[in-house]
Amino acid sequence: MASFVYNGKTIETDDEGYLQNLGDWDKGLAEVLAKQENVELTEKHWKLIEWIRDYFQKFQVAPAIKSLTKEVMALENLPDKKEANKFVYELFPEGPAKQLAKIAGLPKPTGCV
Amino acid sequence: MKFGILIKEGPYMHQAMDTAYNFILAAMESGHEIKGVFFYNDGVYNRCATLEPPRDERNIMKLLSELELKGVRLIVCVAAGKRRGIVNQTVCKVEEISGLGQLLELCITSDRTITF
Amino acid sequence: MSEQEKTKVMFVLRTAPYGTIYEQEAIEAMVMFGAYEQDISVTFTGDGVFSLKKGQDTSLLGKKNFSMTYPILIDDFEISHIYVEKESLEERGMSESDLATEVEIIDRNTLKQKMREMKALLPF
Amino acid sequence: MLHIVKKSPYESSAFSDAINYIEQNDIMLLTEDGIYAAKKGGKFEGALKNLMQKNAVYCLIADIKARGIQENEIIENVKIIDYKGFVEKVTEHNPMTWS
Repeated sequence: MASFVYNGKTIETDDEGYLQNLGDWDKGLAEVLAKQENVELTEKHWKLIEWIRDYFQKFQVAPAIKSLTKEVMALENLPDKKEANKFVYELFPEGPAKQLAKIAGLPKPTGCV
Repeated sequence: MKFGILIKEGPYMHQAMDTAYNFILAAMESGHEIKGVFFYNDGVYNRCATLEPPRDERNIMKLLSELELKGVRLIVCVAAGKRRGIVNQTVCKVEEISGLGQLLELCITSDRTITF
Repeated sequence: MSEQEKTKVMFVLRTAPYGTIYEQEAIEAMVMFGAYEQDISVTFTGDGVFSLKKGQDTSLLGKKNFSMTYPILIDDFEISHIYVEKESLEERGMSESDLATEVEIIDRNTLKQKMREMKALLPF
Repeated sequence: MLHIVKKSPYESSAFSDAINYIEQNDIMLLTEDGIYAAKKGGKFEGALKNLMQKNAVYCLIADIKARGIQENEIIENVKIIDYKGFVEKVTEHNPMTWS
Protein backbone atom coordinates (compact mmCIF):
# COMPACT_ATOMS: atom_id res chain seq x y z
CA MET A 1 0.00 0.00 0.00
CA ALA A 2 1.16 3.48 -0.85
CA SER A 3 -0.53 6.83 -1.11
CA PHE A 4 0.03 10.33 -2.39
CA VAL A 5 -1.92 13.55 -2.48
CA TYR A 6 -3.45 14.66 -5.77
CA ASN A 7 -5.66 17.77 -6.03
CA GLY A 8 -5.98 17.81 -2.26
CA LYS A 9 -7.19 14.24 -2.19
CA THR A 10 -5.35 11.19 -0.87
CA ILE A 11 -4.93 8.62 -3.62
CA GLU A 12 -4.20 5.06 -2.53
CA THR A 13 -2.34 2.56 -4.67
CA ASP A 14 -1.07 -0.95 -4.10
CA ASP A 15 2.64 -1.66 -3.76
CA GLU A 16 3.04 -1.76 -7.52
CA GLY A 17 1.27 1.53 -8.10
CA TYR A 18 -2.16 0.35 -9.29
CA LEU A 19 -5.08 2.46 -8.05
CA GLN A 20 -6.99 1.01 -5.11
CA ASN A 21 -10.14 2.94 -6.04
CA LEU A 22 -10.65 2.94 -9.77
CA GLY A 23 -13.13 5.79 -9.36
CA ASP A 24 -10.25 8.14 -8.41
CA TRP A 25 -9.04 8.20 -12.01
CA ASP A 26 -9.10 11.30 -14.16
CA LYS A 27 -6.84 12.61 -16.90
CA GLY A 28 -4.72 14.67 -14.52
CA LEU A 29 -4.18 11.64 -12.30
CA ALA A 30 -3.16 9.65 -15.37
CA GLU A 31 -0.35 12.19 -15.88
CA VAL A 32 0.79 11.63 -12.29
CA LEU A 33 0.65 7.84 -12.63
CA ALA A 34 2.56 8.05 -15.92
CA LYS A 35 5.27 10.16 -14.30
CA GLN A 36 5.69 7.48 -11.62
CA GLU A 37 6.29 5.04 -14.48
CA ASN A 38 8.72 7.40 -16.22
CA VAL A 39 6.36 7.60 -19.17
CA GLU A 40 5.67 10.92 -20.82
CA LEU A 41 2.16 10.90 -22.22
CA THR A 42 1.77 11.86 -25.87
CA GLU A 43 -1.27 11.87 -28.09
CA LYS A 44 -0.40 8.30 -29.07
CA HIS A 45 -0.51 7.20 -25.44
CA TRP A 46 -3.83 8.95 -24.92
CA LYS A 47 -5.46 7.17 -27.84
CA LEU A 48 -4.61 3.84 -26.25
CA ILE A 49 -5.64 4.97 -22.77
CA GLU A 50 -9.04 5.98 -24.09
CA TRP A 51 -9.39 2.78 -26.07
CA ILE A 52 -8.54 0.50 -23.13
CA ARG A 53 -10.88 2.39 -20.79
CA ASP A 54 -13.73 2.08 -23.29
CA TYR A 55 -12.99 -1.61 -23.76
CA PHE A 56 -12.99 -2.25 -20.03
CA GLN A 57 -16.21 -0.31 -19.57
CA LYS A 58 -17.91 -2.15 -22.39
CA PHE A 59 -16.73 -5.72 -21.79
CA GLN A 60 -15.84 -5.69 -18.07
CA VAL A 61 -12.43 -7.26 -18.64
CA ALA A 62 -9.05 -5.95 -19.72
CA PRO A 63 -8.26 -6.81 -23.34
CA ALA A 64 -5.91 -9.59 -24.36
CA ILE A 65 -2.54 -8.45 -25.69
CA LYS A 66 -3.72 -9.67 -29.08
CA SER A 67 -6.59 -7.15 -29.05
CA LEU A 68 -4.24 -4.35 -28.06
CA THR A 69 -1.94 -5.23 -30.94
CA LYS A 70 -4.88 -5.33 -33.35
CA GLU A 71 -6.05 -1.91 -32.18
CA VAL A 72 -2.57 -0.42 -32.56
CA MET A 73 -2.28 -1.80 -36.10
CA ALA A 74 -5.53 -0.08 -36.99
CA LEU A 75 -4.85 3.20 -35.15
CA GLU A 76 -1.32 3.69 -36.40
CA ASN A 77 -1.65 2.05 -39.80
CA LEU A 78 1.04 -0.52 -39.06
CA PRO A 79 1.53 -3.46 -41.43
CA ASP A 80 1.93 -6.32 -38.96
CA LYS A 81 1.92 -7.51 -35.35
CA LYS A 82 5.66 -7.18 -35.02
CA GLU A 83 5.60 -3.49 -35.86
CA ALA A 84 2.63 -2.97 -33.57
CA ASN A 85 4.42 -4.71 -30.69
CA LYS A 86 7.48 -2.60 -31.23
CA PHE A 87 5.31 0.49 -31.22
CA VAL A 88 3.56 -0.27 -27.91
CA TYR A 89 6.82 -1.21 -26.23
CA GLU A 90 8.23 2.16 -27.26
CA LEU A 91 5.24 3.82 -25.60
CA PHE A 92 5.26 1.57 -22.53
CA PRO A 93 8.80 0.20 -22.21
CA GLU A 94 8.18 -1.86 -19.09
CA GLY A 95 5.36 -3.91 -20.56
CA PRO A 96 2.26 -2.49 -22.23
CA ALA A 97 -0.20 -4.75 -20.43
CA LYS A 98 0.95 -3.60 -17.01
CA GLN A 99 1.87 0.01 -17.65
CA LEU A 100 -1.11 0.85 -19.83
CA ALA A 101 -3.52 -0.69 -17.32
CA LYS A 102 -1.89 1.19 -14.47
CA ILE A 103 -1.89 4.59 -16.16
CA ALA A 104 -5.43 4.09 -17.49
CA GLY A 105 -6.63 3.37 -13.95
CA LEU A 106 -7.60 -0.26 -14.54
CA PRO A 107 -6.94 -3.17 -12.18
CA LYS A 108 -3.69 -5.09 -12.42
CA PRO A 109 -4.01 -7.68 -15.20
CA THR A 110 -4.60 -11.04 -13.51
CA GLY A 111 -2.38 -12.78 -16.03
CA CYS A 112 0.70 -11.00 -14.74
CA VAL A 113 1.88 -13.10 -11.83
CA MET B 1 -2.79 -43.18 -14.72
CA LYS B 2 -2.24 -39.49 -14.14
CA PHE B 3 -4.94 -37.55 -12.30
CA GLY B 4 -5.49 -33.80 -12.06
CA ILE B 5 -7.69 -32.66 -9.19
CA LEU B 6 -9.78 -29.46 -9.06
CA ILE B 7 -11.13 -28.37 -5.68
CA LYS B 8 -13.88 -25.77 -5.84
CA GLU B 9 -15.23 -25.77 -2.29
CA GLY B 10 -13.77 -24.63 1.00
CA PRO B 11 -13.03 -26.85 4.00
CA TYR B 12 -15.64 -27.99 6.54
CA MET B 13 -18.65 -26.25 4.95
CA HIS B 14 -18.67 -28.87 2.20
CA GLN B 15 -17.55 -32.48 2.03
CA ALA B 16 -15.72 -31.88 -1.27
CA MET B 17 -12.22 -31.65 0.20
CA ASP B 18 -12.75 -34.74 2.36
CA THR B 19 -13.91 -36.80 -0.61
CA ALA B 20 -11.02 -35.52 -2.70
CA TYR B 21 -8.53 -36.31 0.07
CA ASN B 22 -9.74 -39.90 0.36
CA PHE B 23 -9.77 -40.21 -3.42
CA ILE B 24 -6.17 -38.99 -3.65
CA LEU B 25 -4.99 -41.42 -0.96
CA ALA B 26 -6.74 -44.33 -2.66
CA ALA B 27 -5.37 -43.33 -6.06
CA MET B 28 -1.81 -43.20 -4.72
CA GLU B 29 -2.23 -46.54 -2.96
CA SER B 30 -3.39 -48.00 -6.26
CA GLY B 31 -0.20 -46.79 -7.92
CA HIS B 32 -1.59 -43.81 -9.81
CA GLU B 33 0.09 -40.44 -10.09
CA ILE B 34 -1.48 -37.18 -8.89
CA LYS B 35 -0.23 -34.48 -11.25
CA GLY B 36 -1.50 -31.74 -9.00
CA VAL B 37 -4.34 -30.40 -6.90
CA PHE B 38 -5.63 -27.01 -8.03
CA PHE B 39 -7.59 -24.92 -5.52
CA TYR B 40 -10.13 -22.55 -7.07
CA ASN B 41 -13.25 -20.68 -5.92
CA ASP B 42 -13.61 -21.12 -2.15
CA GLY B 43 -11.29 -24.10 -2.48
CA VAL B 44 -8.37 -21.75 -1.81
CA TYR B 45 -9.38 -21.65 1.88
CA ASN B 46 -8.21 -25.26 2.21
CA ARG B 47 -4.68 -23.86 2.19
CA CYS B 48 -5.22 -21.12 4.75
CA ALA B 49 -2.33 -21.35 7.21
CA THR B 50 -4.39 -20.24 10.19
CA LEU B 51 -7.03 -22.99 10.06
CA GLU B 52 -7.32 -24.24 13.60
CA PRO B 53 -10.15 -26.70 14.07
CA PRO B 54 -10.74 -28.25 17.53
CA ARG B 55 -8.03 -30.79 18.37
CA ASP B 56 -10.41 -33.74 18.21
CA GLU B 57 -11.30 -32.89 14.60
CA ARG B 58 -9.41 -33.52 11.38
CA ASN B 59 -7.17 -30.63 10.32
CA ILE B 60 -7.68 -30.39 6.59
CA MET B 61 -4.83 -27.97 6.09
CA LYS B 62 -2.41 -30.36 7.81
CA LEU B 63 -3.72 -33.43 6.00
CA LEU B 64 -3.01 -31.63 2.74
CA SER B 65 0.46 -30.63 3.86
CA GLU B 66 1.12 -34.31 4.58
CA LEU B 67 0.09 -35.13 1.02
CA GLU B 68 2.51 -32.50 -0.16
CA LEU B 69 5.31 -34.22 1.75
CA LYS B 70 4.41 -37.36 -0.16
CA GLY B 71 5.07 -35.47 -3.38
CA VAL B 72 1.60 -34.18 -4.29
CA ARG B 73 1.79 -30.74 -5.87
CA LEU B 74 -0.69 -28.26 -4.38
CA ILE B 75 -1.57 -25.15 -6.37
CA VAL B 76 -3.57 -22.22 -5.00
CA CYS B 77 -5.03 -19.88 -7.63
CA VAL B 78 -3.53 -16.44 -7.15
CA ALA B 79 -6.60 -14.52 -8.32
CA ALA B 80 -9.15 -16.54 -6.34
CA GLY B 81 -6.79 -16.43 -3.35
CA LYS B 82 -6.30 -12.68 -3.42
CA ARG B 83 -10.03 -12.10 -3.59
CA ARG B 84 -10.40 -14.13 -0.39
CA GLY B 85 -7.31 -13.00 1.49
CA ILE B 86 -5.31 -16.17 0.85
CA VAL B 87 -2.05 -14.48 -0.11
CA ASN B 88 1.66 -14.85 0.63
CA GLN B 89 1.18 -14.08 4.32
CA THR B 90 -1.81 -16.35 4.90
CA VAL B 91 -1.22 -19.34 2.66
CA CYS B 92 0.52 -22.44 4.03
CA LYS B 93 3.38 -22.24 1.58
CA VAL B 94 4.09 -19.26 -0.68
CA GLU B 95 5.36 -21.51 -3.48
CA GLU B 96 1.90 -23.01 -3.88
CA ILE B 97 0.41 -19.79 -5.23
CA SER B 98 0.23 -19.79 -9.00
CA GLY B 99 -1.87 -18.77 -11.96
CA LEU B 100 -4.87 -20.29 -13.71
CA GLY B 101 -2.62 -21.52 -16.48
CA GLN B 102 -1.64 -24.29 -14.04
CA LEU B 103 -5.20 -25.61 -14.09
CA LEU B 104 -5.12 -25.86 -17.87
CA GLU B 105 -1.68 -27.47 -17.58
CA LEU B 106 -3.24 -30.12 -15.33
CA CYS B 107 -5.98 -30.75 -17.91
CA ILE B 108 -3.33 -31.18 -20.58
CA THR B 109 -0.90 -33.40 -18.68
CA SER B 110 -3.38 -35.60 -16.76
CA ASP B 111 -5.27 -38.53 -18.21
CA ARG B 112 -8.26 -37.53 -16.09
CA THR B 113 -9.28 -34.24 -14.52
CA ILE B 114 -11.70 -34.69 -11.63
CA THR B 115 -13.66 -31.88 -10.00
CA PHE B 116 -14.62 -32.00 -6.33
CA MET C 1 0.34 -26.28 -32.99
CA SER C 2 -1.81 -28.62 -35.06
CA GLU C 3 -5.47 -29.24 -34.25
CA GLN C 4 -4.70 -32.81 -33.18
CA GLU C 5 -2.23 -31.74 -30.54
CA LYS C 6 -4.61 -29.30 -28.89
CA THR C 7 -6.28 -30.37 -25.68
CA LYS C 8 -10.07 -30.09 -25.68
CA VAL C 9 -11.44 -28.62 -22.49
CA MET C 10 -15.04 -27.66 -21.88
CA PHE C 11 -16.38 -25.35 -19.19
CA VAL C 12 -19.85 -26.55 -18.24
CA LEU C 13 -21.77 -23.72 -16.59
CA ARG C 14 -24.79 -24.97 -14.65
CA THR C 15 -25.28 -22.18 -12.13
CA ALA C 16 -27.25 -18.96 -12.44
CA PRO C 17 -25.29 -15.69 -12.25
CA TYR C 18 -24.86 -13.46 -9.16
CA GLY C 19 -26.26 -15.91 -6.57
CA THR C 20 -22.82 -17.48 -6.37
CA ILE C 21 -19.40 -16.57 -7.74
CA TYR C 22 -19.11 -19.63 -10.01
CA GLU C 23 -20.01 -17.84 -13.25
CA GLN C 24 -17.65 -14.94 -12.55
CA GLU C 25 -14.66 -17.10 -11.69
CA ALA C 26 -15.42 -19.41 -14.60
CA ILE C 27 -15.17 -16.40 -16.93
CA GLU C 28 -11.90 -15.36 -15.32
CA ALA C 29 -10.58 -18.84 -16.06
CA MET C 30 -11.86 -18.77 -19.67
CA VAL C 31 -10.14 -15.46 -20.33
CA MET C 32 -6.85 -16.88 -19.04
CA PHE C 33 -7.14 -20.22 -20.83
CA GLY C 34 -7.57 -18.45 -24.15
CA ALA C 35 -3.92 -17.44 -24.20
CA TYR C 36 -2.63 -21.03 -24.19
CA GLU C 37 -3.69 -22.02 -27.72
CA GLN C 38 -5.76 -25.04 -26.75
CA ASP C 39 -9.28 -25.95 -27.85
CA ILE C 40 -11.49 -24.39 -25.18
CA SER C 41 -15.26 -24.41 -25.36
CA VAL C 42 -17.97 -23.16 -23.04
CA THR C 43 -21.41 -24.68 -22.51
CA PHE C 44 -24.40 -23.22 -20.72
CA THR C 45 -26.89 -25.76 -19.49
CA GLY C 46 -29.41 -25.94 -16.66
CA ASP C 47 -29.56 -22.68 -14.72
CA GLY C 48 -26.36 -21.65 -16.49
CA VAL C 49 -28.50 -20.40 -19.38
CA PHE C 50 -29.69 -17.53 -17.15
CA SER C 51 -26.17 -16.09 -17.40
CA LEU C 52 -26.86 -15.33 -21.05
CA LYS C 53 -30.13 -13.45 -20.45
CA LYS C 54 -30.07 -10.08 -22.13
CA GLY C 55 -30.80 -6.82 -20.34
CA GLN C 56 -28.81 -7.59 -17.18
CA ASP C 57 -28.22 -4.48 -15.09
CA THR C 58 -26.20 -5.05 -11.96
CA SER C 59 -25.96 -1.41 -10.89
CA LEU C 60 -28.24 -1.91 -7.88
CA LEU C 61 -26.26 -4.97 -6.80
CA GLY C 62 -22.90 -3.26 -6.94
CA LYS C 63 -21.45 -6.18 -8.88
CA LYS C 64 -19.88 -6.37 -12.30
CA ASN C 65 -22.12 -7.41 -15.18
CA PHE C 66 -20.40 -10.40 -16.71
CA SER C 67 -22.88 -10.94 -19.50
CA MET C 68 -21.03 -8.08 -21.19
CA THR C 69 -17.88 -10.18 -21.51
CA TYR C 70 -19.37 -13.05 -23.54
CA PRO C 71 -19.43 -11.27 -26.93
CA ILE C 72 -15.62 -11.02 -27.04
CA LEU C 73 -14.68 -14.47 -25.71
CA ILE C 74 -14.34 -15.98 -29.16
CA ASP C 75 -12.75 -13.13 -31.13
CA ASP C 76 -10.50 -11.67 -28.44
CA PHE C 77 -9.86 -14.57 -26.07
CA GLU C 78 -9.59 -17.51 -28.47
CA ILE C 79 -12.47 -19.53 -27.06
CA SER C 80 -13.46 -22.01 -29.80
CA HIS C 81 -17.18 -22.34 -29.15
CA ILE C 82 -19.91 -21.06 -26.88
CA TYR C 83 -22.86 -23.44 -26.74
CA VAL C 84 -26.19 -23.13 -25.02
CA GLU C 85 -28.45 -26.11 -24.61
CA LYS C 86 -31.79 -25.70 -26.36
CA GLU C 87 -33.78 -27.82 -23.90
CA SER C 88 -32.56 -25.85 -20.88
CA LEU C 89 -33.49 -22.58 -22.57
CA GLU C 90 -36.98 -23.83 -23.41
CA GLU C 91 -37.60 -25.24 -19.92
CA ARG C 92 -36.88 -21.77 -18.58
CA GLY C 93 -39.16 -19.97 -20.99
CA MET C 94 -36.30 -18.52 -23.02
CA SER C 95 -35.37 -18.50 -26.66
CA GLU C 96 -32.69 -17.08 -28.92
CA SER C 97 -34.23 -13.60 -28.73
CA ASP C 98 -33.65 -13.54 -24.94
CA LEU C 99 -29.91 -13.94 -25.25
CA ALA C 100 -27.40 -11.14 -24.63
CA THR C 101 -24.93 -12.44 -27.16
CA GLU C 102 -24.71 -14.65 -30.20
CA VAL C 103 -24.00 -18.25 -29.22
CA GLU C 104 -24.52 -21.67 -30.78
CA ILE C 105 -27.85 -23.13 -29.68
CA ILE C 106 -27.58 -26.91 -29.79
CA ASP C 107 -29.82 -29.70 -28.58
CA ARG C 108 -28.99 -31.99 -25.71
CA ASN C 109 -28.07 -34.95 -27.89
CA THR C 110 -25.54 -32.92 -29.87
CA LEU C 111 -24.13 -31.55 -26.64
CA LYS C 112 -23.80 -35.04 -25.18
CA GLN C 113 -21.64 -36.01 -28.14
CA LYS C 114 -19.51 -32.89 -27.83
CA MET C 115 -18.91 -33.59 -24.14
CA ARG C 116 -17.59 -36.98 -25.08
CA GLU C 117 -14.95 -35.44 -27.33
CA MET C 118 -13.44 -33.53 -24.40
CA LYS C 119 -10.32 -34.46 -22.53
CA ALA C 120 -11.49 -32.53 -19.47
CA LEU C 121 -14.87 -31.19 -18.34
CA LEU C 122 -14.80 -28.33 -15.86
CA PRO C 123 -18.19 -27.86 -14.18
CA PHE C 124 -19.05 -24.50 -12.61
CA MET D 1 -18.42 -41.12 -19.04
CA LEU D 2 -18.60 -41.38 -15.28
CA HIS D 3 -21.32 -39.13 -13.87
CA ILE D 4 -20.47 -38.21 -10.30
CA VAL D 5 -23.53 -36.96 -8.39
CA LYS D 6 -22.78 -35.33 -5.06
CA LYS D 7 -25.90 -33.40 -4.12
CA SER D 8 -29.13 -34.78 -2.71
CA PRO D 9 -31.73 -35.25 -5.44
CA TYR D 10 -34.23 -33.62 -3.08
CA GLU D 11 -32.35 -30.31 -3.04
CA SER D 12 -30.53 -30.11 -6.37
CA SER D 13 -30.98 -30.89 -10.04
CA ALA D 14 -27.61 -32.70 -10.09
CA PHE D 15 -29.17 -36.18 -10.18
CA SER D 16 -31.79 -35.41 -12.84
CA ASP D 17 -29.28 -33.44 -14.94
CA ALA D 18 -26.88 -36.39 -14.81
CA ILE D 19 -29.69 -38.69 -15.98
CA ASN D 20 -30.37 -36.30 -18.86
CA TYR D 21 -26.77 -36.57 -19.98
CA ILE D 22 -26.14 -40.25 -19.47
CA GLU D 23 -25.55 -42.40 -22.53
CA GLN D 24 -25.14 -46.05 -23.19
CA ASN D 25 -21.98 -47.45 -21.56
CA ASP D 26 -21.87 -44.54 -19.10
CA ILE D 27 -21.98 -45.16 -15.37
CA MET D 28 -23.13 -43.12 -12.39
CA LEU D 29 -21.49 -42.76 -9.01
CA LEU D 30 -23.48 -41.41 -6.08
CA THR D 31 -21.32 -39.73 -3.44
CA GLU D 32 -21.77 -37.38 -0.49
CA ASP D 33 -25.45 -36.31 -0.29
CA GLY D 34 -25.98 -37.83 -3.72
CA ILE D 35 -26.36 -41.26 -2.09
CA TYR D 36 -29.89 -40.40 -0.96
CA ALA D 37 -30.99 -41.07 -4.56
CA ALA D 38 -30.19 -44.75 -3.91
CA LYS D 39 -32.37 -45.14 -0.82
CA LYS D 40 -35.25 -47.57 -1.15
CA GLY D 41 -38.75 -46.13 -0.98
CA GLY D 42 -37.66 -42.59 -1.85
CA LYS D 43 -39.13 -40.41 -4.54
CA PHE D 44 -36.30 -41.19 -6.95
CA GLU D 45 -36.46 -44.99 -6.74
CA GLY D 46 -38.38 -45.24 -10.02
CA ALA D 47 -35.98 -42.95 -11.87
CA LEU D 48 -32.97 -44.86 -10.58
CA LYS D 49 -34.41 -48.27 -11.44
CA ASN D 50 -35.27 -47.01 -14.87
CA LEU D 51 -31.72 -45.76 -15.31
CA MET D 52 -30.29 -49.09 -14.17
CA GLN D 53 -31.96 -50.93 -17.03
CA LYS D 54 -29.14 -49.55 -19.17
CA ASN D 55 -26.50 -48.06 -16.91
CA ALA D 56 -24.60 -49.28 -13.88
CA VAL D 57 -24.94 -47.20 -10.71
CA TYR D 58 -22.46 -47.19 -7.84
CA CYS D 59 -22.46 -45.60 -4.42
CA LEU D 60 -19.64 -44.93 -1.98
CA ILE D 61 -19.73 -47.04 1.16
CA ALA D 62 -18.15 -44.30 3.30
CA ASP D 63 -21.02 -41.97 2.47
CA ILE D 64 -23.88 -44.41 3.04
CA LYS D 65 -22.42 -45.68 6.33
CA ALA D 66 -21.85 -42.18 7.63
CA ARG D 67 -25.47 -41.31 6.94
CA GLY D 68 -26.88 -44.33 8.76
CA ILE D 69 -28.07 -46.05 5.64
CA GLN D 70 -27.70 -49.83 5.76
CA GLU D 71 -26.80 -51.83 2.73
CA ASN D 72 -30.24 -53.45 2.73
CA GLU D 73 -31.81 -50.00 2.47
CA ILE D 74 -30.06 -49.40 -0.84
CA ILE D 75 -32.03 -50.11 -4.01
CA GLU D 76 -31.16 -53.53 -5.48
CA ASN D 77 -28.37 -53.66 -8.05
CA VAL D 78 -26.79 -50.39 -6.93
CA LYS D 79 -23.21 -51.49 -6.42
CA ILE D 80 -21.46 -50.40 -3.26
CA ILE D 81 -17.78 -49.47 -3.68
CA ASP D 82 -14.99 -47.89 -1.62
CA TYR D 83 -12.60 -45.08 -2.58
CA LYS D 84 -10.35 -47.53 -4.43
CA GLY D 85 -13.37 -48.60 -6.45
CA PHE D 86 -14.07 -44.93 -7.13
CA VAL D 87 -10.50 -44.50 -8.43
CA GLU D 88 -10.91 -47.56 -10.62
CA LYS D 89 -14.13 -46.17 -12.14
CA VAL D 90 -12.34 -42.91 -12.98
CA THR D 91 -9.64 -44.86 -14.79
CA GLU D 92 -12.33 -46.55 -16.89
CA HIS D 93 -14.43 -43.47 -17.69
CA ASN D 94 -13.88 -39.73 -18.10
CA PRO D 95 -15.58 -38.03 -15.14
CA MET D 96 -18.11 -35.21 -15.01
CA THR D 97 -19.16 -33.94 -11.61
CA TRP D 98 -22.76 -32.84 -11.09
CA SER D 99 -23.23 -30.75 -7.96
